[in-house]
Amino acid sequence: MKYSTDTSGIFTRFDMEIEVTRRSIRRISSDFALQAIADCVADGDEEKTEEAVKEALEQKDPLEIIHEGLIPGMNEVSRLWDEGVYFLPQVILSSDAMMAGIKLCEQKLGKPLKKKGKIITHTAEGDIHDIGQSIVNALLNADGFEVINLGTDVPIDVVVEACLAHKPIMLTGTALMTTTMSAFPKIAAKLKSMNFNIPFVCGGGAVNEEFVTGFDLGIWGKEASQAPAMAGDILEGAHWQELRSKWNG
Amino acid sequence: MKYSTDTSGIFTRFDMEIEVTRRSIRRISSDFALQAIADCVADGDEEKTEEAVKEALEQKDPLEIIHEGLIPGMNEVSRLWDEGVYFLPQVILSSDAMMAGIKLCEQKLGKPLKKKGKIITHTAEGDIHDIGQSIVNALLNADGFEVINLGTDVPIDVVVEACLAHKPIMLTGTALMTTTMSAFPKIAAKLKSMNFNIPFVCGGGAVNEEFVTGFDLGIWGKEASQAPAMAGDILEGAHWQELRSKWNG
Amino acid sequence: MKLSDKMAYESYADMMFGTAIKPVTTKHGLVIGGGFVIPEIVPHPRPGSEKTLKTLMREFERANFDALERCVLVGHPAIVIENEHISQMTNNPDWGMEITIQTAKQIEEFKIKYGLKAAYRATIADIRRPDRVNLRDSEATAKVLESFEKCAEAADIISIESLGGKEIFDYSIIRNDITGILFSEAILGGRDMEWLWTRIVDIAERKKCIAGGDTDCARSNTAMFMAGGFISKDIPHTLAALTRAIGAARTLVAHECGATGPGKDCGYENPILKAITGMPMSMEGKSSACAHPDLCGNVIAAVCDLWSNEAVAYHNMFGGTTPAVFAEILGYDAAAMNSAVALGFQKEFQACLVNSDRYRGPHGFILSPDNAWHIGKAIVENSRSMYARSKAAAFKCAELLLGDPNLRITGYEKESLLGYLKVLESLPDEENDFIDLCMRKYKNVNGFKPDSYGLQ
Amino acid sequence: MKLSDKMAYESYADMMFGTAIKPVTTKHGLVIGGGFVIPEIVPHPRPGSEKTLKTLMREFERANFDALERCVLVGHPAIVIENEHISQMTNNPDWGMEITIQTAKQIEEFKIKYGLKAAYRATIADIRRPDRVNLRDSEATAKVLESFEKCAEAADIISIESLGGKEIFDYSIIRNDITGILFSEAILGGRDMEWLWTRIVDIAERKKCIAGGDTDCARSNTAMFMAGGFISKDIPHTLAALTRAIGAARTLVAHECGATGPGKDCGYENPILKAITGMPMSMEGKSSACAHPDLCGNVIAAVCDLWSNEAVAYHNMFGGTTPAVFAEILGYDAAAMNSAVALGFQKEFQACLVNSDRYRGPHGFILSPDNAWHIGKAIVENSRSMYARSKAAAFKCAELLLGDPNLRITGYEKESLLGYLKVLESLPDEENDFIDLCMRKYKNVNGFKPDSYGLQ
Ligand code: B12
Ligand code: B12
Repeated sequence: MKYSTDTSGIFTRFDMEIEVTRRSIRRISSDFALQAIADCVADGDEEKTEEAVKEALEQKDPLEIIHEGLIPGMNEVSRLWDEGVYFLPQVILSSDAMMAGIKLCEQKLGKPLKKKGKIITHTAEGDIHDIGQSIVNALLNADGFEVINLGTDVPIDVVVEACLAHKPIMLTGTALMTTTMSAFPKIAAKLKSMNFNIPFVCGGGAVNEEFVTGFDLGIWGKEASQAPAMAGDILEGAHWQELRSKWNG
Repeated sequence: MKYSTDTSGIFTRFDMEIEVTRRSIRRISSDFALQAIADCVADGDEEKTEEAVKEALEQKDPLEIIHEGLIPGMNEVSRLWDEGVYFLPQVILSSDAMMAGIKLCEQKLGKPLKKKGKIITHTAEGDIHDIGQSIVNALLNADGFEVINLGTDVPIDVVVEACLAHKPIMLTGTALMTTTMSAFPKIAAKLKSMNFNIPFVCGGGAVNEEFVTGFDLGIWGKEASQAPAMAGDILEGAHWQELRSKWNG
Repeated sequence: MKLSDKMAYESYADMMFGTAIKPVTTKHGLVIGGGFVIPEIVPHPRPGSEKTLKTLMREFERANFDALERCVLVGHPAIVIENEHISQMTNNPDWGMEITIQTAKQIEEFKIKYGLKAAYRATIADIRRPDRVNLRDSEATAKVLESFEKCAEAADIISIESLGGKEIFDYSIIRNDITGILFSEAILGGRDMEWLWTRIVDIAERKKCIAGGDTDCARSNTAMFMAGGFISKDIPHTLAALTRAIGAARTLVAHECGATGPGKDCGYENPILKAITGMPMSMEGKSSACAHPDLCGNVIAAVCDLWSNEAVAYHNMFGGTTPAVFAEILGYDAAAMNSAVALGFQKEFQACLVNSDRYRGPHGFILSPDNAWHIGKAIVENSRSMYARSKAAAFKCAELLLGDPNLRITGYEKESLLGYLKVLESLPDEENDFIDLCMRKYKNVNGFKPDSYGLQ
Repeated sequence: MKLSDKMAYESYADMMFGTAIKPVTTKHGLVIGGGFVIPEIVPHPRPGSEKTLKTLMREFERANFDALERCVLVGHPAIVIENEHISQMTNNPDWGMEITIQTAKQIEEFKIKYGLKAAYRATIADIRRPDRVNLRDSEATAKVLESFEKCAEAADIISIESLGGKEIFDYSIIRNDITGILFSEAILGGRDMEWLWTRIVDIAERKKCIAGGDTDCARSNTAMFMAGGFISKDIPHTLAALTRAIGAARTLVAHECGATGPGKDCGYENPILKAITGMPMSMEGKSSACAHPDLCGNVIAAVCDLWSNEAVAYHNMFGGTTPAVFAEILGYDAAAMNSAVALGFQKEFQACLVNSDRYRGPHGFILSPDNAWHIGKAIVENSRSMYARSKAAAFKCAELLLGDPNLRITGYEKESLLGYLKVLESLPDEENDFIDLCMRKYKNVNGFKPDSYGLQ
C-alpha cells in the first residue's frame, strides 16, 4: 500500500501544536524532608511517600507533614494538571500517594484529619458507566473532601436517604445513558420536597446543561475537574442558584 | 472514467421492482357523452373537458354531467393514484379539468354546486414552504370540498379569526420549519379556549406525530392524500379525538 | 450581463474534487478550491431560540463553537461555517450582523489558540416573497440588501437562495408543466438574479468579502424532493432532472454578475456550474441526509470543493451535539478525498463516488462529471439568450437520459420525459416569443407580478 | 479451548473491505463478507420508552421500520439491524424476545413487499456486574443466558459486549497501570469469555442462529474514549493503543469458542481479529460520530464487512428520523466501497481510507491493515497462553508505534509508552507467575471476586 508522508491537507496534529513544555513541580519547602515528601507525592509513588512520611514522622508533627508536605505536593500536581502538563493518572496516583501519607499521619495523631466537607457521589440507577464518577471521587479526595461513594446503579431512594443521613455539602450524579438520567430530576424533587436544598451536580455523557438546569438544585458538570472547585465555592457559602449561574449558562 | 455495469452490490432499483403495470380508467358510464367527459377529466385535459361538457350541456342536465361524468372521472383518477399507477400531477390536472367542467355546469344551473364542506388551509406564520399546502388544496378541491386558502406565513390571529368567520369542518396547517411549527399549538389553544373544537390537521416536514398529538385538536397528517379522507371521516361525524386515534398512534 | 460562452474546463476529465481552476482566498487566508476539500458545517437553531437576539446569539455561539472544537479534537485542518439566516435574522439586519461578528470572533480565537483555519459564510434569507411583494421594490427587498451590507462587514462569504420565479414554478411543478418550469427558471429566475446579484457583488466588492453564489433550491430542490426516492409518486424523476438542468442556467447568473464562488451547498447543479466557470463549489450529499434524502449521495461529491451537511438542527447526540457530530463526519469524508489527492488516486476515488450513483437515478446520472460537463457545454453554446441556453440544457439533459441504456427509467417516467420533450420542441425559437406566450398563459396565476421581473 | 496458532490471511495485502475468507450466511440468506460491505444500523430507544414492553416495542418498531424504509427509498440493497439490549430487555428476557420476533416480522415484510435483504442482530446486555455478582453463578448470569436462548430463536445473529475484568480494568486505567490492564483483559476477560462463549455458541448451534462475536468495549473503548482527541488530558493515546492490542487477544476468544462472526461493531480490534480468523467483521468509524468521536474514522473501514453507526438515539431530524438518516449515510459509505469493488479499485480506495488516519494518532496507526495483521501475527505466534499472546500483542504494538517516524507522538505520550514497556518487560514469563503476582497486587480492589474467573 502507498503511504503519503505529506498529510497536511488530511489532518492537523493539534496535539503537537499545543503540547506544553514539560515543567516540574515548584519548590514548596526549604525543609529537605518536606520537599522530599512533596516530590514523592508528585511522582505518584505510594510506597516512597509512605517511607518518606514514616521517616519524617520520627521528628516532625503529623499536621506539619500533612499541611506543609503532602497537601502542597498534591496542589502542585493539580496545578500542573490544570496547565495541561500532567494527565489524569498522575493526579490519581499522586492522590493515592497523598492519601497513604495522610493515613500514616492520622495513625500517629490518633484521630482522623478533619476533612473539608462531606460529598456524596453516585452513578444513576440502571447505569454502570462509572469511570466518570471514579474520576470525580479521586479528584475530590485529592482536594481534601470526604467522599461517600454510593457506587453505580443506585436507586433513587438510596441516594435520598444517604443525603438525609450524611447531610453532605454537595451531591453528585453521573449518567451516561439517556434512559438513566431521568433519575436526577426525581432525586432533586424529593430533596426539594424535604426542603433539603443541597447543590446537586450532575455530569456524564448523557446529560447536558439544558437537561440539568431544567430542574431545581441541578448544576451541570462538564468536566470532572470542576467538582472540587464547585465544592470549594460551596464552602465559601454559594447556594445552588449561585453555583448554577457561575458554572452554567 | 471507468463505469461498472454490474451495480448489484451498489444499489437496488426498487422502483423498477415495484412498478405497477399501467392500467387505464374503468368504464364509468354506458352513455357515450358522459364517458367522454370522464375520459377528458382522466386525461387532465382542461380544454377538451370544457368542450365535452359544453356539448353535453346541450342535451343533458348539469347535475347529471357533474355526478355521472365529471366526478366519477375524477374518482377513477384518485383510485389509480391510490394504486400507484398515477402520479400527483395527473391528479392535479384532472382536478383542474373537473373544476373547469363543474364551473360550466354551475353557470348553466345558475347557482354554485353545494360543496361537501368548508375547510381552511394555511401555512404557518413565518413559513413560506407551501408546496405541501398546495397539494392539500388541490386534493381537497378535487374531492369536492370548499377550500378557503389562507396562503403562507399566516399570523395566528388571522387563522383563528378565519375559523370563527367561516366555521369550517376542518382546519389544516403546514409547517416545514421547526421555528414556525410552534404556531400550531397556539392556534389550537385559542380555538379550544373559545370552545371551537374543530379538528386541526397539521402536516409538513417539520412536524411529526409526537408534536402534533401533543396538543388538543391536533391530528398529524403524514401525506397530503390523507386530507380528503380525514375530511370524509368528519362528514361522517368523527370528532378530533376519533380522527386522531384512527389516523395517528 | 454577458452570458457565458465558453467552458472553463476543456474536458470533464480535468474536473476533480478539491481543486478549482479559479480558487478563492478568504479574508483569513483560507483557500477554497486550492487542492483540498474542506468541510462546510451548517447548524440550525432550535425552535424557541429565535425569540430574542440574545437567545439566538447564544444558540449560534454554542453550535459554531461545538463544530470548531470538534475539528480540533479530531484534527480536521480547516472548516467553513455557514449560518443560513432564519427570517428573523434578515428581518432584523442587526441580528444577522451581530451573529456574524460573534462568529468571526470565535473563528479568530480558534485560530490563535490552536491554529485552526476557518471561514464564515452568511446566507441571507430571501424574504422577498414573489407572490406578495415586488421583488425589486419592497420593504423586504430593502432588508435583504441591508443584511448583505451588514453581514459582508465581518463574514468571509455571502450567499442567498433567491426566490425569483417561485410563484410560477410552484404552479407548474404540480401540473407537469415544463413550459411553466422553463419560464420560471430561465426568464423569471434569471432576471431576478441579474437584478439581485449585481447588487450583491457590488456590496461584496466594497466590503472585501467574497460573493459566493446562489442555488436553484427554490425550484430544482423542490422538484428533486418531490420526485423523492423509489417509493414516492409525486412527480417523475425525469422531470426533476430536467428542472435541474434548466436551473443550472439560472444559478449561473450569479457568477456572470461577478460572484466568484464557492457556490452554495444545496445547488445540486453546481457540477455544471463548476464545469462552466472553473470556480469552487460547495456540495452536499450523503452527509446531508440529516437535512433530506437524495439519490446522489456520493456522485455529487465528485467535483466538490466544500462538502456540506446542508443543515442540522442543534441537538444532543451520544457523540456530542449535532454540529460537532456532523463536522466530524464531513471532515472525515473530506479527509478520505484529500488522501486520494495526496496519493495520486483521485481519479480512482472519484470513479468510486460516481459509480455509486450514476445509475441510481436520473439526478445522479446527469450530475456525473461527464454529463454535467455536457449540459454545461450545451448552455455555453447557446449563449444568445437565457431562454435559448436553458432550453438547450433541457434538451441535452433529455438526450443524455435517453442515450445510456445502463440508466434504467421506469415506463411511466420515460413516457413522461418523451411528453416533456414534445412540449419543449413545440416552443418558439425566440425568447421574446416565448415570453409573450408565457405572459398569456400564466397571467392569472395567483401572485404573479410581471414588473418584479421588469416585464411589460 | 485451543488458542489460535495461525493467520487466516497470509498477507495483510489480501485483506479487503466487503470480503472475508469465511463469509457467513444468515437464516434469510444474507451473505456477510461475501463481496460487499453492508450497512449495520443501530437505533437506540428514547428515554421513557423503556417503561413498558408495549412502549418499547413501539419505539423499536418505528426505529427499525424507518431504517428499512429508507433503504428502499434510496436503493440500498441490504442492511443489518442491530438492537443493543437496554438492561430492561435482558432483565426481562421476554422483552428481548418479543422485540426480536417483531423485527424478524418487519424484515420479512420488507422482503416480500420490496425484495430488500435484511438481517437482525440481537445484542444481549451483559448485566452481570463483576464488582457485584459472581459472573458464573448469579441471577444476572441466568438472565443473560435465558435472553440468548430466547432471542436466538428469531434473530439472525447474537452478540454481547462482555464485562469480565472490568473491575480491575477500571481501577488500573486511571492509574496508568499496564499490569492491571493486562491482567484484566488477558486473564480475567479471557477466562470469562471462554466460560460465556462456550455457552453462547452452544445456544446458537441449537437454534440455528449465528454466534457473531464480542467486543473489548468495556476496556479498550473506555481507554480510547478517555484518551479522546487532541485536547483531552485523561490518559495517553499510547496507553489506549496498548489496551487495544491486548484486548484483541481477549475478543478473539469468542471465535476460538466457535463464534463465526460478524464481529461486533464497536470492537475496534476487529481488523486484528479478521487477520487471524478470516471471519467477517462489523466496524464503525466516521459515521458513528453520532455515538462518539474517534481518531480513526476512515481507516477502520479498510477491512470492514459490516459498517455501523454504533448507536443513535431515536430523534427527528429535518431529513427524517435518526435511524433513517444514519441508514442512508452508512449505505452510501458502503455504496462507495462496493463501487470500488465493482471497478476493481478497491486497493486504491482502501489506501485512501488508510491514509486518512494512519498518522492521525496511535489508534489509527495500529489498526491500519498492515499493523493490525502484524499484531495478529504476534498473537498467534505466542499461543502458549492467553498471557503470553496478550503481552506479545502489547510488545508488537509498542514496537510498531516506535518504529515509524511518520507517526508523531507527543513527548509525554512517548515517555509514557517507554514506561509501560519497562513495566511489561519486568513481568514474569509464565502465566501462573503473572496470575500469582496480580492476585497479590489486586486482591483488595473493590469488588474483585477471583472465583468469577475460576481463580483460587
Ligand atoms: C466505556 C463504555 C462502556 C463500558 C463502561 C465501563 C465503565 N466502567 O464505565 C461498558 C462496556 C461496561 C458499557 C456498557 C454499556 N454501554 Co456503554 N459506553 C462506554 C463509552 C464507550 C465510554 C464511556 C466512558 O467511560 N467515558 C469516559 C468518561 C470519563 O466520561 P464521562 O463519564 O462522561 O465523564 C466525563 C464528564 O461527563 C464529566 N462527569 C461525569 N460525571 C460527572 C459528575 C460531576 C459531578 C462532574 C462535575 C463531572 C462529571 O467528567 C468526565 C470528564 O472529565 C460510551 C461512549 C459515549 N459516547 O459516551 C458508551 C455508552 C455510554 N454506552 C452505551 C450503551 C448503550 C451501553 C450498554 C447498554 C451496551 C449494551 N447493550 O450492552 C451497556 C450498558 C450497561 C449499563 N446498564 O450501564 C451508550 C449509551 C446510550 C445512551 N446514552 O443511552 C453509549 C453512549 C455508547 C453509544 N454511543 O451507544 N459501556
Ligand atoms: C423547496 C424548499 C424550499 C423552497 C420552498 C418553495 C416552496 N414553494 O415551498 C425555498 C427555496 C423557498 C425554501 C426557502 C427556505 N428554506 Co427550505 N426547503 C425546501 C425543501 C428542499 C423541500 C420542501 C418541500 O417542498 N417538500 C415537498 C413537500 C411536498 O413536502 P411537505 O410540505 O412536507 O408536504 C408533505 C407532507 O408533509 C404532507 N403535508 C404537508 N402539509 C400537510 C397538511 C395536511 C393537512 C396533511 C394531511 C399533510 C400535509 O403532505 C406532503 C406529502 O404528500 C426542504 C427540505 C426538507 N428536508 O424538507 C427545505 C427546508 C424545509 N428549508 C429550510 C430552510 C432553513 C429554508 C430557509 C430558511 C433557507 C434560507 N436561509 O433562505 C428558507 C425559508 C424561507 C421561509 N421563511 O420559509 C429547512 C428548514 C429547517 C427547519 N426545519 O427549520 C429545510 C428542512 C432544509 C434544510 N434541511 O435545512 N426552501
